[in-house]
Amino acid sequence: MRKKVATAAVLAAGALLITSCSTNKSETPGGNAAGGNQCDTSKGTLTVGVIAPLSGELTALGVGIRNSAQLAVDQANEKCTVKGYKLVLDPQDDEKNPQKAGQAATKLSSDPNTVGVIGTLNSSTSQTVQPILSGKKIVQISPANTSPTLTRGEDYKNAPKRQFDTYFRVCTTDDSQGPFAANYLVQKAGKKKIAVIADGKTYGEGLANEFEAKAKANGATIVAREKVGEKDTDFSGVIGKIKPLAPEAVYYGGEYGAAGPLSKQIKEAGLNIPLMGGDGIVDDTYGKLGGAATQGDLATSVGAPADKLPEAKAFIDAYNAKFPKDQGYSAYGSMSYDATNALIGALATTLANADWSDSQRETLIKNVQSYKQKGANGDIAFDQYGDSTNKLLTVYQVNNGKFEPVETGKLDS
Amino acid sequence: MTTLLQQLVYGLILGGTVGLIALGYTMVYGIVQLINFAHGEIFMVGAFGALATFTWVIPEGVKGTWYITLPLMVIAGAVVSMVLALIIERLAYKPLRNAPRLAPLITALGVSVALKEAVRLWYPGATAPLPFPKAFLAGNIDIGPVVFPKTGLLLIVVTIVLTTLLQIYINKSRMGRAMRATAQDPDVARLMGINPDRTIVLTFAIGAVLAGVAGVLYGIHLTNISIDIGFQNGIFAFTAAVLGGIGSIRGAVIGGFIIGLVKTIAGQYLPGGTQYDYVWIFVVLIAVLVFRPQGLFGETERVRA
Amino acid sequence: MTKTFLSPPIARILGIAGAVLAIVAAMLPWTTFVLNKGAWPDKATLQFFDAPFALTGFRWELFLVGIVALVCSVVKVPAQRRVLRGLGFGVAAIGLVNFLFITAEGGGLGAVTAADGASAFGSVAALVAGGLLILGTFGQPLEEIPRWKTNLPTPVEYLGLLVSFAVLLYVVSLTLTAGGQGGAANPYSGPMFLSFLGFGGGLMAAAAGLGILRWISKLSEKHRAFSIIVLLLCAFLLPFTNAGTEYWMTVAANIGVYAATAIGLNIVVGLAGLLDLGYVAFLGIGAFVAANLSGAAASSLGIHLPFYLVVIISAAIAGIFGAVVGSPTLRVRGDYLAIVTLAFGEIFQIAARNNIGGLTGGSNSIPNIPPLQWFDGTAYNESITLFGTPLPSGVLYYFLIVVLIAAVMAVFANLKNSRMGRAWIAIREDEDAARAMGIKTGKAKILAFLCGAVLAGIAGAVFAHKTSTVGYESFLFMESVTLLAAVILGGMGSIPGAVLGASLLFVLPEKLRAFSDYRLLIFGLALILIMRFRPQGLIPDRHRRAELAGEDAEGHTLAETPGDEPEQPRPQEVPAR
Amino acid sequence: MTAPILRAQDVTMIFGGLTALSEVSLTLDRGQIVGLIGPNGAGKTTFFNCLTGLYTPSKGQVLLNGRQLPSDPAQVTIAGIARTFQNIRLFPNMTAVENVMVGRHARMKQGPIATIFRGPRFRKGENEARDRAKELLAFAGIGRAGDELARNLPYGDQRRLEIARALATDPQVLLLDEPTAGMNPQETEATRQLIFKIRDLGVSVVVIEHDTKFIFGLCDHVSVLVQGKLLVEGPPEVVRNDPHVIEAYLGKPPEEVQAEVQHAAELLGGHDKGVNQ
Repeated sequence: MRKKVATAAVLAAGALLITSCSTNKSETPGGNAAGGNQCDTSKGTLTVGVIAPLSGELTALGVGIRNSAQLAVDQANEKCTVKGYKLVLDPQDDEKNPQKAGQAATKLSSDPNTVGVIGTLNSSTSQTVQPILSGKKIVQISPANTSPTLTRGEDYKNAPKRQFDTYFRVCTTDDSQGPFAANYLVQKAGKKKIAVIADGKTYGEGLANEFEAKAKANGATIVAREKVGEKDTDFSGVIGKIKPLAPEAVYYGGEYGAAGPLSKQIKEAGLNIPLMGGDGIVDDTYGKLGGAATQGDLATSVGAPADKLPEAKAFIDAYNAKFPKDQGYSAYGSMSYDATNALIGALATTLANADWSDSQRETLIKNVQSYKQKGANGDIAFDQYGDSTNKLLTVYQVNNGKFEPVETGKLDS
Repeated sequence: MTTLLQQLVYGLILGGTVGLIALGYTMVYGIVQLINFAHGEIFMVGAFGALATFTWVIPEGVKGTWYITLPLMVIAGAVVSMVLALIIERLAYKPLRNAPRLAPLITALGVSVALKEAVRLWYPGATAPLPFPKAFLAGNIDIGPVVFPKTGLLLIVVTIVLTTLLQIYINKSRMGRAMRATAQDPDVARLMGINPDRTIVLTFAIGAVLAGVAGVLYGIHLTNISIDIGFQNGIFAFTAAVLGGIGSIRGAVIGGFIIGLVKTIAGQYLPGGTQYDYVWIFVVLIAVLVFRPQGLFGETERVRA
Repeated sequence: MTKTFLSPPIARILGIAGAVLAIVAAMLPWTTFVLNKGAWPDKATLQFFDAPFALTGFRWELFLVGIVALVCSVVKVPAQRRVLRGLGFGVAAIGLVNFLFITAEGGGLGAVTAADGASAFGSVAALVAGGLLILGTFGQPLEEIPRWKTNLPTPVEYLGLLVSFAVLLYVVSLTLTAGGQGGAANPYSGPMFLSFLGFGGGLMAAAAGLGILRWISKLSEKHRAFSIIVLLLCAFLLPFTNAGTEYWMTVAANIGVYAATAIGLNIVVGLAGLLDLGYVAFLGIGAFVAANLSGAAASSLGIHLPFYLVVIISAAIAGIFGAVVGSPTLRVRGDYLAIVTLAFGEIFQIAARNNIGGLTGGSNSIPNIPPLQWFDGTAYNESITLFGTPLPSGVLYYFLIVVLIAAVMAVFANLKNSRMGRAWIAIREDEDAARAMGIKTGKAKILAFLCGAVLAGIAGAVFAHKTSTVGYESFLFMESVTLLAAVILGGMGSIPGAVLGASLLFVLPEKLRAFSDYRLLIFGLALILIMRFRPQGLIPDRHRRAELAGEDAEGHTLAETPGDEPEQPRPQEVPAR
Repeated sequence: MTAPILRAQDVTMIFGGLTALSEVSLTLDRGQIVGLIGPNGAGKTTFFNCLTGLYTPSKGQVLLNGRQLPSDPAQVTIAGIARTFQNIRLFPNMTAVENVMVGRHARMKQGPIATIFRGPRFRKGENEARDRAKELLAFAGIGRAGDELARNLPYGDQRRLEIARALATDPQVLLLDEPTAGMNPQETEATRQLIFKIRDLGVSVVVIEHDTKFIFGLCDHVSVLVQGKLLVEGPPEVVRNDPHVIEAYLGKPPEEVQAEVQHAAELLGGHDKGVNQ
């Protein structure tokens, strides 16, 4: 009996090793190291770090970030974007835990060849990562941090002040997306009684707060402000609570995993009102989870509509070709792709006529600051705080389970 | 008033699920004094098993025919849960039958973590919530302004029917008597010619079948499942089992309904609202354990010297 | 238990053959293709005759073990079969790790046997060699572990201890740096590290078989004060070794915080026998209190107190909560209590997430907590120069945490060997009997919770400054389970056990980041397997160790090393009811 | 005569309608050894539990030195009643010395703060406790076993250890629950001597025992409990010859038992197999 267990354990361990490594094999076909056209990589290898949750609940999002960064790095290697160097990706798991994120940042920053870090996913983890990387003058570009304080400080509305020279982000902040949604929902769609629900995480709460403030300013009534657990699947308690308040719309701060079922359960409870959310719900899974009930639901997302951009389509195709098995690129994949490309682009400029050394870090920071390219999410460039200058936002509406763009604009505040 | 009624309805539906899971806790604890942490995950795996059956086994043509789909899914969920529970019992718990109480409890924790992770890793797409087929019974029964989802009604009815059947089985059948005897005193039961191991296995199996059924019905009702449904509902169910009195079949289900009601009513009326509705369940749990550890229908624990 | 199904001469020959084969295996090629990602792989394929003395990495380790095994199987050494069995496990472990890894990496068994005209039987040979070595010990029953004299002249004993601890320091440093830092530049750090563990484990098992480990532990018990000072010194010397990089200092400091917390939990679980599934909440309470009193911009209180005051306040508040959480013990028994603590942990987490009273920052957490400052104003996260050696940043936190752990250990040891500690153990062993001895069990249990919470609160205060961000995400249920696992893995009630357990649970995921997706799964399985096969943990408590020594006489190996498969399930005693 | 040290008056214990004890009284004078016998299920252990605070009597009261007994076992021990258990309940993973030191718990005064800082007073207290524990082990005749784990001691030594541990609480009254169960004649005899020694220390002793011969050779006073009621009490020689006792206790006609008892008395050290209750 005991032997059997031991054997089973060994077999299981073996299976784990094999399954976990088999993906590597496709990248490095055993035997021949050559991969198509040969670039000059005589000057060595440079590392692009990724810090994202790669285990635990947020794995899907983290893996999307990692894979998209991997895609960008591989493409750069194929195209010999950075002359003389080979780029490698070094993904680190932060378990969505600030302490682990700090550890990962320390690890990456102690490697002299680390040129920059893509990440993190959660604003709370970024808070520990920022100072560590900044101390070593390592560029950090986040695909997903939405808290305005990361770039503009605690008092970001009245006295914005850049926090770290090394920190950039390609995603939008809560204080642009939330108000934009409020403008649309209250002024264009004419919903005056709105229930606001958030999932208690940094992203969702921040978004909901900004939305709520602007919606009120626009003259709408917030009939309820509720919170759901981030892992909930049953929202009947919340729905039962908002139903008698007869809202005309629900604004949800959070991600598609909860938003889809929420939308469906709202409609099933006899409340025929649209749900609106941020870019976190813009995912095809939303329609799958919510089914027909999502018809007419709204969402905002950053940049111009993705499928109208050739870059976005190229990204999606390349991603699906490269990672057919894995999860999709998820909410932040394209952002991560853009962020990585921004880093690599700036690096290429920096190293066009120079060799990598610590003294290049300052130049790299400057080059990231002045980077300007079209990416999968539209124009990628950074303002004086490190935020994305891409303030273009699009409202989407669900039609037959797919998000279709309704209107694109800028937040005029 | 409408609000209250509506919340009562929602509470009862949640309570049905919780009660069905709680039966497994109460029976297993009654017999082997083990808080089977993994039981919540067995519920979760049952739901995933049914979803897998629906996705890959049931042919496209009949997916819309509810009288074929539903029984198949329920059976699949129950079988998957049962097989899993038996494997766990055999490999993880049985060797620890005579160990100090902490050992199986920690093992149960390990099983729970491992199960959840295994599903996340190897069930395609399980890293995010997955849509679950409604299959049939869409829509509500409207009682004035109060809506009663048909799937919710089904959940409640099934819970009550299964509980009644279980109660009869345990009170009337030979194996049922064996279970009660083993719960009282395994050594004496052995002397009476009862095989405690067989009885324990049967207990695990019945608990798992009920959890599996609960998983399927839960999925059908909410039309989405995720790997996280196990832990939370598991805790709720354990609370229900304790509230009803460990070992009491009737108590577990009534406890389940009470838990469901506490959550929805507290979310509606108590300070903190839905943000703190879980807290109230935990408060009930602590209060029951502290002030009435034998629960509503349990026997007073005898002091042994 | 020990089977002797081989005749002694045959067994002896098998052993020698195994040792020789291990040496040969080290020199054989290991893969049929060139792995192309780093320094190690091309050496893995190295033909011995191309570069005869360039054995490096795991092959060097294998070679060493092989030589030792050969010497031990030819020369008459004490407890020969025990030593050889330990070494055999080491050889097999190195072989297995690389066998699996190369097979997976190369996409099939061809990678480790013969393919494309190349042959590479290194790992297979190592596996066989390990098997032969182990098999060779079944000729005669295992010897008793030799007992070495412990009444040598004091200076000699001191010297012995000094050397032992110096070796320990070296081993820790080697273990931390084994396989390199990993990451993109070195994707093989995982298997390299595991190979090293196999190597180290094999040698440790051999040392245990020789009775050296027991001798050291006896001596260190005899010269307790001296040992403690030397150990502390060793801990302070760690930054001066190869492990003295910023990264490892950060990791070591993080481990330290959890180790200190685990020791606190050990009071509750290990001594008093009360299962606490929400223990991380106390760490959280300590951390949130410290964050709010640190003058961080995001804290709503905006008070800045000196650190020593903060520590005291954190400890006090955590202690109060500990007493509150513990108070149901007055009425609730055993496993029900575990559920109560779980419920408290969840309540804490929900409250923290909802930014209760504006004290926790909610989902935004409390960021930018200023680092601690040394008396001259040096921030703890700056790098410093000590004795002319530049030390990496974070080293001051490491020193602080070494002091913290030493203090916490001292508190734990003092509590354990006192009226209070005996009362707790008595309650764990038999609560009714304890009560009949005049122990007010309710009060004692609450005191256990209080003491544990105080220690966690102190650790939490350090945690807040060290991490600089405190948010509810750091204090979830899984963290409590991890802490509990650290205590159990190390050995309930054992002080070095809690440190070892915390170290393993935090070093292994660091080292094996390549498998991070499987972290929790392996963790869950590990919990099950530990409970099944080694419920007393890796370093059992003194009492339990004595109990093991009894079994040793019957011929079971004392599996001191994590790399070893425990010999047989040890039935846990049934506490008398 | 001084006032009795322990006095149980009309103790009645009812469990959910079932009367386990009905108006049982018992008086224990200082320096006396009282025996309690009765067939299985007669309520001996229940009565013991009432004397140790584990149960609170439904009716009646127990007085120690004229004062009402507290209802918490720990408080009872502190008040001066120590006990052993029918089936040995040592702390198996503690050494013999530590087991006895646990018994000193209530007589030591060391707070957590003193414990953590280990001042000289703490050390003094600790050393005293250790010395006292060794003394008691020697007293109980197991002085050598000090550093052995309790679980590894031979059966008889475990019984003695339990007695030593109980003595460590400095009791005025010692309650022994079947102290010779499962012992061989030599051990039984040694236990008898030990109990005499304890009595000589000034500790009053109550013994529950199956082995009637042991009881009659030990006690100053014997009470017989049958079906929760006190059947007879008095000096051993009186009780021994009481026909009711013989019939009720052994369920046999008096003459037959009488013969048996006498036969047993002749065989010095014949012993009861220690049937568990």
